[in-house]
Amino acid sequence: MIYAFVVHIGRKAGLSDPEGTTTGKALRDLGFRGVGNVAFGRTITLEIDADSQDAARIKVDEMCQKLLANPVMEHYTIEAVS
Amino acid sequence: MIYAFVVHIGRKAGLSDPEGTTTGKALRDLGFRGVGNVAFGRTITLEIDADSQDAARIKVDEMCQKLLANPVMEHYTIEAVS
Amino acid sequence: MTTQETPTHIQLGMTDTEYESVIDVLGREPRPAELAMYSVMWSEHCSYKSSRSHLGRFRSDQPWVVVGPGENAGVVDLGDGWLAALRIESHNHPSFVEPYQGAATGVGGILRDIFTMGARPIAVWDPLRFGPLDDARNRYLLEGVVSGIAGYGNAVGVPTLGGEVEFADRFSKNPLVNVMALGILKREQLVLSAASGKGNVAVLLGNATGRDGIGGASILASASFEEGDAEKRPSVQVGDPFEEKKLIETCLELYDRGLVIAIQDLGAAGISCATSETAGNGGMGMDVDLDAVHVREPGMTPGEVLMSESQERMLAIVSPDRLDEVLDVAMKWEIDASTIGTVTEGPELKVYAGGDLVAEVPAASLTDDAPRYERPACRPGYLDTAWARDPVIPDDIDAGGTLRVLLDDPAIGDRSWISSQYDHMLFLDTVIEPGHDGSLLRIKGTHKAMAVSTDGDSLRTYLDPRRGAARIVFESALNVAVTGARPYALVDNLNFGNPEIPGVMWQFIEVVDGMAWACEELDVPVVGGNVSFYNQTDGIDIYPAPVVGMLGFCDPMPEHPPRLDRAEEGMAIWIVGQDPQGDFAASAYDRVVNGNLGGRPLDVDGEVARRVVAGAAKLAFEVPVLHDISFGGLAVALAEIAFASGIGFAIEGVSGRDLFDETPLRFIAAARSDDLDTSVPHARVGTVGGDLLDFGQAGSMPLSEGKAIWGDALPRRMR
Amino acid sequence: MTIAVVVFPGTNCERDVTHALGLVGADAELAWHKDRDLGGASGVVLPGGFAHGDYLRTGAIARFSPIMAEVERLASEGVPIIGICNGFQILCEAGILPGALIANRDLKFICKPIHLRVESTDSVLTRAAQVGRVLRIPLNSYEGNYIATDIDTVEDAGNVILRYSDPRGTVDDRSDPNGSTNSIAGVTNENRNVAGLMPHPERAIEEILGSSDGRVLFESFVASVEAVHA
Ligand SMILES: Nc1ncnc2c1ncn2[C@@H]1O[C@H](COP(=O)(O)OP(=O)(O)O)[C@@H](O)[C@H]1O
Ligand SMILES: [Mg+2]
Repeated sequence: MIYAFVVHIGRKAGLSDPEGTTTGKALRDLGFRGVGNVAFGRTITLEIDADSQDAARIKVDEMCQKLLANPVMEHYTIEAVS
Repeated sequence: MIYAFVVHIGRKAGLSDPEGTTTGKALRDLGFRGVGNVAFGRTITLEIDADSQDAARIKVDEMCQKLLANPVMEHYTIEAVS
Repeated sequence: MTTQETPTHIQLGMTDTEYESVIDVLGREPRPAELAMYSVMWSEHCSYKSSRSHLGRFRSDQPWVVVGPGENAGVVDLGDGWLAALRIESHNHPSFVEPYQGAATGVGGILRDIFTMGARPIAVWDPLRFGPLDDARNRYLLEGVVSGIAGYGNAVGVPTLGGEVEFADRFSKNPLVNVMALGILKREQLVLSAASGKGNVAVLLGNATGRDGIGGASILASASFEEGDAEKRPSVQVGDPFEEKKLIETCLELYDRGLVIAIQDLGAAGISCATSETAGNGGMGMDVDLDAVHVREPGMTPGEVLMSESQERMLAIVSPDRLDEVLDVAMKWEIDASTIGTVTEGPELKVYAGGDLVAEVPAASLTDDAPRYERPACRPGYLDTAWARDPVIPDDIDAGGTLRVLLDDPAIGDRSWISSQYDHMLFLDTVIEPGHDGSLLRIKGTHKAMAVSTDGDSLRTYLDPRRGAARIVFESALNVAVTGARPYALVDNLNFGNPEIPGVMWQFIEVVDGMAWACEELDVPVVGGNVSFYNQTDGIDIYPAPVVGMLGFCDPMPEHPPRLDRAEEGMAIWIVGQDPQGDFAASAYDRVVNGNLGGRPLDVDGEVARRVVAGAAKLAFEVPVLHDISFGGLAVALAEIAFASGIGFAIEGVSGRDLFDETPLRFIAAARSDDLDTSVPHARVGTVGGDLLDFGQAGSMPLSEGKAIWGDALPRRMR
Repeated sequence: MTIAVVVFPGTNCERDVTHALGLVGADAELAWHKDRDLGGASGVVLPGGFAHGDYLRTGAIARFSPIMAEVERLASEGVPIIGICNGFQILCEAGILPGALIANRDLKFICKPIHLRVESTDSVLTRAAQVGRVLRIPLNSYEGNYIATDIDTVEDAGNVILRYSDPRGTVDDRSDPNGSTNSIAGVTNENRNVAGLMPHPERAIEEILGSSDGRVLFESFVASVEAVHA
């Protein structure tokens, strides 16, 4: 059975986010008012073939720790989709 | 009042997604089984100062159409967070 | 966090005696912020307390030296008003913690050292050392470091023109990431870091200050000071090449318009270091207002702002009546700027926050009064056992079979997997690109050119620190000479283990002696460098890894500088320089084929070095192909020419043993002539042609096969 | 007759392009992205680099610089305009050229000389070349992978002017360094007065730098500018 997940990866607090800062500035330069903090993140959508939803989620979590997220700089959450 | 949104930006179907393809391959090389399609996306989290949730969302939608997403190759969805 | 038991200064890595001398300097107990400042400024990294007393043995009094060691970068005179600025730095530990960002911010840091001098940075080199690539973690580090250098260097718009890479077990948990940068300027643009003129103002330019890499963190968070938000302090710094690019253009425009009196980049200890150094160097003082600093996030404590090591920031000392012009230039380039200080008679550096005085120290004391140590040194015991393990080398080595093994070694195989990820062509000055012995850059509008080679050889240096160090100086000299340049100035990066271990300190002293001697012999000034101690993996010290960056200079440059890809059918092949003397200690053959590391490397005669280097530089104006013989010996050097030119060769009368001998100060010449016009001893050994790497009775292998193995050595491991 | 070379914050090839134009006998003037008009420029070059750090999306922020309105106006008036590498990416983002550029197939920055086959001489960048001619020109990009939703329209309209090939001019997946759709390395617009390419012809302008195959592209451009100017 195929299960789908979205992994949300964000940058840890305190780290600078040049892309976010630059994009925020660009929005203000374009005349948008009231633009506060702008932060960048990534999502990875995966299809996993496994026996159960839980088994699949465990796999995805392992993938995040091994490859998808960089524990030194990033935190992640796993969301099941259907 | 400050409203927060997450904009999810993804590559249009049918267009190549090197990050997704390469990550899928890397996962299989690492020995993960049952890895199906892998797709990459970007999230942009914004704080917007506006009179109402709706007013803020309209602004964000405008930002997406103008700058945050490229209609030629990307689609986007806007999610309100609190 | 502070605890009752351990005194704060100990937590900050200060000895009791060091703490005592802080009290002597101040005549009282230091305030928390002051203690944080001294703890960082008097650290090994900032104060060179273990190495300083030895570095004096390097000479830099040659007439063409404009600025020697001590400033942000060394500067030499290229004639007609042109100057070159060069510097090398290490970013070893951050690159192990996070390879991409660690290497990226390393590039950013070394570039600031260059444009702080008034120079436009024009090139970068990246000497790298990793553990063996059969370990996934080491592959991850190589991949990350190379993309970090590419990601930052390419985007900031400074080409990376080469480097070198070594693989050995002792770098597994402590990779070495050194970065060298070169800049060019006209004499009138030279700027130094000594603030002058009471009433002049200090302007902080560039990135907003965040909670990055804060030294003395524990005391800053301690209740006695103010509540710092410790978990908000990131363990990694993110590089912003775009900000750096704008900062470069801003500073260069400020220099052009004569708006800068003195300038200093912000590195370790951030604002506290930059303000005290500019003031101290000028024999002045400074009043600093931390409330004026533009910050990245709310709620930062004064201590955090003072000590933050956020990247891409500069401190410029400017005259108050030109301040508006300075701010206009910053605004044009969309760079944030804040006026944070005023130069005073001194000698005090006074730091205010929220109206309170948080620090008041004699500006110069942070640098001048730093401790110096004569650390005990003694010859380590491993040397005798290592020397006893003499390489066993047969006379009749089969060249073909051996090359199949050596060409697949990642330190011998094609390095373009690395260099092709770097922009190495920007500015249209790269006459000789990565893949040759040294890179050659022309200076447009003149006939001048600069050549650079970075070299290190940690295993040979391990077997004999003094000889090993001298030999990398000579190798780098020959690497620039074969492009037509004469060795002109050198920067060094001394990567070592724990200096509190006498054996390591002995290695360090031997290396400095060997390097200083070799530079004397070649009359090459040492204009700058960097020392990186405490490199250990699993408690074992790394192999001693001095790295040199040699700047060569020629005026005029050769019209057609020698290249590896200019060998053609029928050219005669010569070996120029010393005869092979059976130098196999730490050779590719002994390490890769025998799996041994032992014996004692040959010594080198300074007179021979001078003659061979000068001979190569002269031949470079007449001969289409020159290539120095280094790791892998004659066989590998010939193969590299064949691969680049796409044509084979036939060698006669060289024994299998001599093909892999690594006796230094030898090079290959290929030319259409019956003899070479040189007084350096030389012998014809064969002819260019065919599609074989043909070593006569020593064996052969097809060019195509050798090239395939050589070309895939790195890619196949990184796939 | 002068050619404007547009500089955005983060642009880094402006001096190289100026040098190359000089070698083919044209004077260039640098224009700042905040400028609102390009004076009497009879041709425009958007050079390579990393405008606004390539943050968000390559070219995304640069396309909103004040000068781009002027570039669009000149484009519609038939003034010859070329974009090189980052300049090409900006022209695509601005919708002046079709398609978009995304990360290379292997997610690695590529800096090396590659081969290009001239597909059409009906553009301001190729008019002096011959169809089928193979040029050796350096590539220098991370986002050089060309995609387009309406790829068939682009092809059918004959808007493809350059493709990656091998030294003999054969075009296939092996000769495509970055995964570009149909090996596309350069395109032009409907009016044929705007063209963009990923490789850097200014880096192949002198033999001492390894190749002078880039000259013919600059000569084409300068000839086009002169033709319109006259
Ligand atoms: N880390 C690196 N980055 C860029 N180029 C490199 C790197 N390592 C090696 N190279 C290039 O590969 C070529 C061969 O390197 P090396 O064998 O160390 O030269 P040599 O033996 O002549 O000192 C040189 O041109 C060098 O610049
Ligand atoms: Mg060499």
